Amino acid sequence: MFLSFLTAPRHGTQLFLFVLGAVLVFAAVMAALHTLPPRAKRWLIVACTFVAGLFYLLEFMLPPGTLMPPPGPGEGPVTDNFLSRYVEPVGYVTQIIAAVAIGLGVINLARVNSAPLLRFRPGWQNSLAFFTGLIVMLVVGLWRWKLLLNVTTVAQEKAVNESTIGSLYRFLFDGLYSNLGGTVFALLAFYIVSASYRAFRLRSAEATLMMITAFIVMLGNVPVGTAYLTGWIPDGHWYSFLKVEHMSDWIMNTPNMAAQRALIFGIMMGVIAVSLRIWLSLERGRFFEQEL
Amino acid sequence: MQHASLTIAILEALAAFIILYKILSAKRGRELFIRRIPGLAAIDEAIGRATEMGRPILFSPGLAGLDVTTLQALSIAAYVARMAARYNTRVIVPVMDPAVYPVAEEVIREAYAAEGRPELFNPDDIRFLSDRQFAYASGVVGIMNREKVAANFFFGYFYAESLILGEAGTQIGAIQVAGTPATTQLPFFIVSCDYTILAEEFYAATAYLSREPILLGSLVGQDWSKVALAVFIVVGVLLSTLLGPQSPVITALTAQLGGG
Amino acid sequence: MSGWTLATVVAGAVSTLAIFSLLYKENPVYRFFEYLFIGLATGYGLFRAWSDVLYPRWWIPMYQQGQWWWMFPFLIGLLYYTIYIRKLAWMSRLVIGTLMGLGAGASFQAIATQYAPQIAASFRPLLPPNWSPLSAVRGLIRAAAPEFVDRYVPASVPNNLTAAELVNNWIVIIILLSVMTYFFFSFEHRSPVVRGAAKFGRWMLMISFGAVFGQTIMARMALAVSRLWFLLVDPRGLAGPG
Amino acid sequence: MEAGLGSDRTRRTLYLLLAAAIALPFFAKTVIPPVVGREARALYEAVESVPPNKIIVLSLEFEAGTIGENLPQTRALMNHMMKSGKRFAIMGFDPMGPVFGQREAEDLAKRWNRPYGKYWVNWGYKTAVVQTLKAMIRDIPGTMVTDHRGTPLSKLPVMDGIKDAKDVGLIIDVTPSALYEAWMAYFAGPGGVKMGVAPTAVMVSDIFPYLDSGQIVGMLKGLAGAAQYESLVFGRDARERGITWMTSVSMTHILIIALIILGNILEIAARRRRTAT
Repeated sequence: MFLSFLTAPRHGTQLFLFVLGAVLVFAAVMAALHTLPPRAKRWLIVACTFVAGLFYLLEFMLPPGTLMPPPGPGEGPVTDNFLSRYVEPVGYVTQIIAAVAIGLGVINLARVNSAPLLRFRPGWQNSLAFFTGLIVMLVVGLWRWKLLLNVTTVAQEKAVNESTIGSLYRFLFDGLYSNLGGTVFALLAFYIVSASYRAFRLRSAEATLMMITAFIVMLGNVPVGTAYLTGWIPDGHWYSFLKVEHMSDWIMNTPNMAAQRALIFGIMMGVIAVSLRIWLSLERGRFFEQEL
Repeated sequence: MQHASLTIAILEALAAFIILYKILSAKRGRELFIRRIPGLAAIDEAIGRATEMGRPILFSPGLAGLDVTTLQALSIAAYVARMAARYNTRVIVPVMDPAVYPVAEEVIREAYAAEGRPELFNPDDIRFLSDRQFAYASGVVGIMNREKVAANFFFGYFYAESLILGEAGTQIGAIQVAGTPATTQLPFFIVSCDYTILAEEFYAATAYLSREPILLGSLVGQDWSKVALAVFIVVGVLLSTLLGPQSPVITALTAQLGGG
Repeated sequence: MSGWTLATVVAGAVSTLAIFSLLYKENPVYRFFEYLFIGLATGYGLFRAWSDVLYPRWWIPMYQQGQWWWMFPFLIGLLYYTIYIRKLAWMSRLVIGTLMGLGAGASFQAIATQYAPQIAASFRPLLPPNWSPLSAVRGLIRAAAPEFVDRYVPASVPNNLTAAELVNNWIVIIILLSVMTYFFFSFEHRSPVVRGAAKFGRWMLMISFGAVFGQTIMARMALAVSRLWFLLVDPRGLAGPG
Repeated sequence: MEAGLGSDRTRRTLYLLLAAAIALPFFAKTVIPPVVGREARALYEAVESVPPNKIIVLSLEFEAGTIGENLPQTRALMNHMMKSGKRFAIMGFDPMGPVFGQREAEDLAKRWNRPYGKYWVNWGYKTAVVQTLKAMIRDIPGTMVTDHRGTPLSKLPVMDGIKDAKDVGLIIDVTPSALYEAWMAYFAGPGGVKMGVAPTAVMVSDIFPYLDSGQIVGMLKGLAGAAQYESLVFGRDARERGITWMTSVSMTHILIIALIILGNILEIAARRRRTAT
């Protein structure tokens, strides 16, 4: 009975009261926990981490049907265990917590950029650019989102995109943001060209082996390599292996594949080890150890 | 598979048991041996170089969120910060993920405190630049040039921007050491850094550096689990050779392991 | 082309050239656009967090469907901000610890589904199955325990493996075990076999990194090609498709 | 402080050389048709074999930085799906991926006459990767709730009969990062769904073990993969964007190989001169 009272949806002032109640209850619980001695707080963190880890671990390890009613007549075999139906809600809750945490980084960026602006130190115009970019994109983005909220037909959407807000948003998003992001990446190609001439030295036999393999793979990827360099070698003979794309194909599918697989097995054991340490709060050192 | 098959449960339980056993014996004080990977000498040399030139060190803990790799990168950052604190050299830590920011700040603050130099720690040296990959990379390049850093450390998980970081560091003549499990970025770190710690050696570096019983134990445990896995694969190969790849034993094992 | 589209194209060209100006040298124009980019990126991340997560997942269920209990995840998220209050900072570690516990627990399934099939894919035959000595061995086993044998040791085994596949199987197994040996840390590589295997493993890693290097070059070039294409051939594209 | 690469003159000439190697082929008439690799053909067949009662999920995880590679891949895949009338859904774990995908799809929808909501849908940007993927196995409409505009999915005919992982014929992840691993570990693996991947070329080498074990059925290797897929969809003499750009990419590769060899020759010569004096 009490449970159904709690889970009944609330609207209007009732909703406001219940939300307020939730905040008060949450604050009370956190205040109570705050009075705990440091050892108990540390134990609470360890316990929460353990239970959180145990949830997904058990949900995966327990065979289907554990603690579940047997399948009724005509129903297929049960594929879940008693924890499986909580996987989705846990997913939604984590999404909300992660979204709320995004503000954390913004506060830090604002802190770092406000100093030059307030004290008018050199480079203040850069911090001004930062804040203008942030606020304008946020306001215009949310305003356009609000306009698009109850739009369903394509015509309505077209109207919003053509409106001043829609055009301003495209100016910020397509004009500035996408081009800035895309070009930062394109710089890499230019860095590689100068590095090719100045940094990629065949210092050792290993570097030479790496570079020869790189040349084969590069030529195998591009039409100029496949068409002109070894295009004249006919297919279908044992020596057609010398065609650049076949050599590159073999390098990728055999030696590269085997070496990458060995790396995978290493990473596999590494992930087991570190997951155990986090889950059982064995992870001593730096972050986890100081007093509370 | 939605739920673990018997073979998977046994394999993971066996690996977990070996690793936990080694961790607990390390905690009880048993001496565990790890060979010194060459990359570590490079880290010490780089810090020494920065202190001689009296210019700051930059340590990027990578672009992954608050996960396994970033935590290990931060324990290397702690080692670097403790060495830097001894010679009062600044360590700048640009961060890309809001969740990593508080952890990084704690780690560096605690490292300076552990060396008895809490006053040296400057919270503004821990900087969240942006949660967008290339805004972060260009921000780090900006810091390198403006602060004229002497040594760069790139530890953690990196993506395409690894060359931007390595290249910009080479330009300003900084000594650079990198270590990442991101195999796709290793060729570029190998090319533009003075030394690169390869894939798993990244985890061996943290275990060796910190001599932490937990890390040592888990690394030795991982080694033995990998030996067990290698033996299991050799047995599988022999069975596949003797009985043929389509034999019931092999097809059953493959199905149990979730194979295609 | 409407006034706004022209303005967007000009903004696109100016931004592209401003970032490319770093190639000439670090300059105030580049730095201005760098900070503008970080600001836009942060603003964009914030508004998407609201429009794509908090609104559909939190605001609608709570304010429109009246499920008031969705306030709790929001409050738990707020605990992150206790990092700024020294005395309450332990609460932020409570949330971080719980989220990391979830991540650690989930990784056991990730390992099973992502990495375990790699073990099965390594069981490759090194000899043609119907090779006479192998058939002889199988015959011996069949003679020794017939009832056990029927299920596991087939009488005849088709040889559908070409010579090339067998050679490749040998190469894959040898490289796999050598590279694994390179990454053994808990004992010194003293015996010549182990040292040789580790050395060979490191060489094979270099081939694999060469492959990675070659692929990466193409990736980078493609990005520069698209930038110059929009600047030189199709400036209209600077304002985004459609 | 000079942010360039050492001595200016050499650096700027190298940059101009690259710009020329890229720009000149833009105006070349002839285009060299690509050789189609085995991974691109496998992905083409995987898309072809998806039955009409199942949907293809096209997850776009890229941002502005890698549109040079990921956009031609997305465009080539969408051309194929719309040409053969396959049902597909766009989504992404990066806010910008689905936005780029939406614009490309609207552009192509006119070309192939495939209206939104009937043949394709956009589920929009999602956060918390692991939890979303695990939840999608059981209940896709419940996890997605609405499309990117807020229209309830129940109103869109393309979603008819789409309940959980069994109704997904193929998942293709277009990504510049290792997010495909999460798709493999928390959705394709447990849900038993066939998976293809279109990574930036940087990620290609990592993926071969998963092709070998069958966990991934096909792959587009960066821009080269997009060009190869275009020649499969439009035939050998297609002039789509991927193929035209690959001519420039070819020229840059020749330039880089030449520079590496030249750089090393000059280095050896300089070293010999130094030891000689």
